[in-house]
Amino acid sequence: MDKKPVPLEFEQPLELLAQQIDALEKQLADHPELDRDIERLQKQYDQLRRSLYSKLRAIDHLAIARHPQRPYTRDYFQRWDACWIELHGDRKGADDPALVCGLLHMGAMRVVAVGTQKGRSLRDKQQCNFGMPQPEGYRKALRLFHHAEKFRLPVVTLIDTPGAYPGMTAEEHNQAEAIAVNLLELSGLTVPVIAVVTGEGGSGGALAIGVANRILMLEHSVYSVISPEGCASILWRSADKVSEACQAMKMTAREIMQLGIVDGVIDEPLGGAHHDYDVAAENAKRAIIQQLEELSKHSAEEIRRDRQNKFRRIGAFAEA
Amino acid sequence: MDKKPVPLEFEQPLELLAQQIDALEKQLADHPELDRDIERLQKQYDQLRRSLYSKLRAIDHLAIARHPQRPYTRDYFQRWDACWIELHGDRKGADDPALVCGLLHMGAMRVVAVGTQKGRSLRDKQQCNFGMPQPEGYRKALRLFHHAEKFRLPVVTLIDTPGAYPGMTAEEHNQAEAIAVNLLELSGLTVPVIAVVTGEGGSGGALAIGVANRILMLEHSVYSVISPEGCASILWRSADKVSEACQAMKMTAREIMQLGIVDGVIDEPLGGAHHDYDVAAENAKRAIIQQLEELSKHSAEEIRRDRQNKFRRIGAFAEA
Amino acid sequence: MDLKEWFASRQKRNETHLVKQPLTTEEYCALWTQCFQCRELLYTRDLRNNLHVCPKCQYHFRIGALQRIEQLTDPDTFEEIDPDLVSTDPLGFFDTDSYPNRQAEATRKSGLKEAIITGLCKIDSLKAALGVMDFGHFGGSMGSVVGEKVTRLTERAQEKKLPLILVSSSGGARMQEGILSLMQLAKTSSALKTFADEGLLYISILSEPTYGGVTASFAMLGDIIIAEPGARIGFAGRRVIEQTIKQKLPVDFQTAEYLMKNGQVDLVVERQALKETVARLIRFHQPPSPAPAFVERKDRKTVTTAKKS
Amino acid sequence: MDLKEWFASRQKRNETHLVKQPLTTEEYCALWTQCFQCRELLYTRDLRNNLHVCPKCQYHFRIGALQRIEQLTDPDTFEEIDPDLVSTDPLGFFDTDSYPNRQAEATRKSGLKEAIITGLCKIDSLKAALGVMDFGHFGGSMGSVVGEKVTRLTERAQEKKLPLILVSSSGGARMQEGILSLMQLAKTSSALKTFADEGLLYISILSEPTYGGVTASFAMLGDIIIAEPGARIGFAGRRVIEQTIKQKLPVDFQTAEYLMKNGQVDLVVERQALKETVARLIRFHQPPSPAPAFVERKDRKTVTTAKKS
Ligand SMILES: [Zn+2]
Ligand SMILES: [Zn+2]
Repeated sequence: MDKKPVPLEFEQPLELLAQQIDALEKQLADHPELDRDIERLQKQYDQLRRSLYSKLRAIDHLAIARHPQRPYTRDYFQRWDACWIELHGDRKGADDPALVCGLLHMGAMRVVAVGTQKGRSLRDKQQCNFGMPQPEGYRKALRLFHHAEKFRLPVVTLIDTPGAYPGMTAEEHNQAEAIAVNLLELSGLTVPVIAVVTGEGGSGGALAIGVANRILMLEHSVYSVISPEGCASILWRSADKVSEACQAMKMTAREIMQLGIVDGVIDEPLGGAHHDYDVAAENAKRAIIQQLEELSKHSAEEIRRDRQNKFRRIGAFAEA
Repeated sequence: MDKKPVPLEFEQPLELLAQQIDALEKQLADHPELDRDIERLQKQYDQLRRSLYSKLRAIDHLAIARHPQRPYTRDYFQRWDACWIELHGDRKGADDPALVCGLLHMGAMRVVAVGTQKGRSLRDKQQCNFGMPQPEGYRKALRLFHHAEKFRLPVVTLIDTPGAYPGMTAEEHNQAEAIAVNLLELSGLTVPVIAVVTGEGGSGGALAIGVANRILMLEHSVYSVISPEGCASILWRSADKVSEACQAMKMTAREIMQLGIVDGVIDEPLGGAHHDYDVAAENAKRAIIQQLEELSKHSAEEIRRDRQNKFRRIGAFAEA
Repeated sequence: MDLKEWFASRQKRNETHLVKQPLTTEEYCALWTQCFQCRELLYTRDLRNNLHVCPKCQYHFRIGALQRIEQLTDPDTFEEIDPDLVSTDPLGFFDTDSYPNRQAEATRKSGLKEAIITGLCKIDSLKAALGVMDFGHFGGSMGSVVGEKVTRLTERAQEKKLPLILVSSSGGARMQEGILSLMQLAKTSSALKTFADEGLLYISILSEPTYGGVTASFAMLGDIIIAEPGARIGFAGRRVIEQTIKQKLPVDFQTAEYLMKNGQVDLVVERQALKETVARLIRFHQPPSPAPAFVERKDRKTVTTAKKS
Repeated sequence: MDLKEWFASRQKRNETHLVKQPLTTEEYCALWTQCFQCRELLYTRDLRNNLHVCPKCQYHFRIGALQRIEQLTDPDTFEEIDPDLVSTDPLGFFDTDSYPNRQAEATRKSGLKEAIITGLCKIDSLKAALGVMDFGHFGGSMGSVVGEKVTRLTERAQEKKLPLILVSSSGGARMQEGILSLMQLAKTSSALKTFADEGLLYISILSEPTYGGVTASFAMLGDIIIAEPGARIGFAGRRVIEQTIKQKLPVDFQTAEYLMKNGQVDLVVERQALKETVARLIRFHQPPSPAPAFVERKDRKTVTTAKKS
């Protein structure tokens, strides 16, 4: 991360304080007496910063999860294994840049890594469909899942997508089937699967690489059945109810952990992962390796049953 | 077959005799004495007919195999099981009419049936690409092969294709991979596979549904590594050497049987299958059922090894 | 109401049709139905006797789970399982109204407790496990209960070695249960994986409309996939797609026939032929006895599994 | 000629380059090579030292099997297997000349007995089974011998649990062996199926040009598929396709980069990085010891297979 983090809307008060401090510091040379004020403001700043991030609303988490400077899949892969090997293509006519697949080392382990990629530059974003995979992307991932099964390699997936691409050819190439088959095949793998929601976990398009033995979420990442915008427009019939939708759907890492679906929340640098890619990558790596080491004690059949039981248990209902 | 068989070039002498006989028969009423001539000609006709078909050249077999009235895959399926169930699509964006797949009964047995379809009407022919499947067609067949494996159903394939379609999108969708994967997967099936060359067996596009425990060929069908036209233009650099190419490649049923690749030759009605669809279908059915009954005595693993051994043995070489 | 009550009330409705006297508006509406497609005014009873398919234009009217069950199963053979499974309100979800209120409202409208009815039945004398979704209840949305009922039905079918038939009709996942609804996609697909590994048959029937999370899970995982004529089936909704690609879609986009052309379904079957087709498919996939030698391996497999459980 | 002879003769060629005296035309041509792509005149020895890649434009010159083996393997580690397998003339094939004569001619030109060399070797100290095709011999066409050698190599690799690397370069099946050539597609693919079931690694490397029956069998079946930059790879040839669709194809059609864009290859790797990439891939796929518990099942499988053989 070369550029300084761009402040989000809810971070404005913090930004103002920072500017005041800068201003005073410029005059410090001529007016040494200012340094007590600066000290005072600095304290205020630190307090405000801590308090601000300690009581974020769901929509604030969403803003951080969608921050344009948010680290993406390639940023993590690169930091985990500088000479990771990317593998391309579904072998049947397409190589979807929105779904990055490769072989990489994580500490002492070798894993098959799969993740959605939003794209940084505009051209990049367009190629990646802003992180919305095509059916061909999910089929490339499926090919790698089978590769992992064949060579007894654990699978690590990184989830950061608004959802599967809703396009005409995507439908014609059976987006629904591509997702469904991945759900089915992932549930049958006998090697460990770890899924990490690094940004947005958007609906079926996220779950298609998310049927894992352990699901982790970054502190400010979100995971939901439908985009808050979609939810607001359908249930509230109004676009400006997004904040309400975020809250109602319980989409933040902590809430989803409480619902018993997520197995761990990964700390982010204060203010969000975009403040320090290396720390974010390191935290994620440590959490993943820990889970993998735990799972590596189990037999192939236990690994599979563990994953199937995990999802078998999910659901809230009563027998009236 | 409603229409009367259209005579082929090499059948012209026969056709002429037939016309003479017709002419005489018209005058028979007024000139009863003609009936001895008619009898004589009829004898000649029968002799010529037998001798003609007893010493056909390779290119004559090719002509019969390509006869526009030749029965196609759907004609056989229809006659084997009037209420066979056609299954469509590769589930991923296409349903190739050039490769027909379905579930049907053959006598007491239930089989998964797959075959290339040339198409009868012009519109039909164009939709079927004149019997040249797209990669999507081979992938539909593959889906059905896996269906057969799952439900322990034998596979019966009918081969009548000039070859896989050589088109731009066919290449982009990886025609080569579609064929190669079918070769691989067919060789791994643990249910019996019977392949019947009913017309043209054209190169890899034919083999892609031809890796079988038993390979049968109709009497006048042909099977070759490249089309005679292609062979002539490459090796003789001349389009009018097709006959030589046919002869040199040893592509007729009997020749290929002698090479030890084909397990049986199925009789056709005199003059070719297009003279009587029902007889052709019945002969093929009997031959297939016989092979299936023989194979059904073997275990799953034996079936698979039998097929792999069959191909493992094919090849002519010396250890100099 | 349960099946018996429903058949009873249906009987009553029929009788009222027979009464000869001036009709109230309700009675008139109950008596006549206009075809959405050809606009023909149809005598409701004829329509029902024609399986809710317009005799004029073959338009397939959307039907409820109970009608579907009546159409597909042999009389009095359907035994419902898990009839009392009901949603709770895990998120305490409130938009312009609370989730519990919306559930009550849905039940008032549909007369059903949830968007799917599951059970065991006979189809042309063949035992089968059958689940039928009802778009009339909460838009056929899949929440925890639909996911759980589909999963339990799949497990029951596996345990009894029965073919599984699921008739889908859904707008997608149920937002009011948030992430729990999404996870039902994985839960049902995972159950179907174990089911498939046993070599058992699953026929998926797609009816108007089938979208979102249901299409992206069990609906697209059938060994055989059948769609009803004209049914609209897809992952994303037409409007969302048009907004995304900023262009109009063909009129027949996402129709059963369109999917067929694009290789996404095995068969498009008219309602009149549906039961017979399903029966033929089940029969075709039932192993004969004695099975040929190459089936032996699978038998062994099945036995060991039986031991396990 | 065998490998030793070849290395010897290669040594001699180098020496002649060092002789300082007026050159004959042959010597001149041996000394200088013009790049097909950028037309640059290159000093042949520099070109060879650069693995036959143009230093100016990175054009990858077609190389023979022996050069490829020298480039990919550790010095003196390549042990050829089945060096004496030669074609017979099963069809008594005669076009404008007899097949045996054409074979003799091909051998005169290439100095090889057949279009592929197979053997065991070490790549960056890692044991591997390596097969390399040579387009210079009979257009790299696959007849019975190529099929048999690929199959035997695959079986050897399986028996020794070694990774398999095949470098393809072929115009397709060998017409002069008719249907026997076609059947080699099935034979090699069938061997690869058994190999794959053992969980062993197969890396397929596609070099200029790879077409027809070779692409439609083992070349496209790699766990990992690598193509060399600019290599043309396909099933049908460009001319055939243009005649069929009656339109011109894009210039980069069927190039490695084009295939990459269409998801048909995993990697496009420059020759300078090829050996290292292959070594890294082999190393990555080698199970560590002790293996984690979930690998155990595979071990058991392997053991039982070992018992079988
Ligand atoms: Zn109508
Ligand atoms: Zn150059």
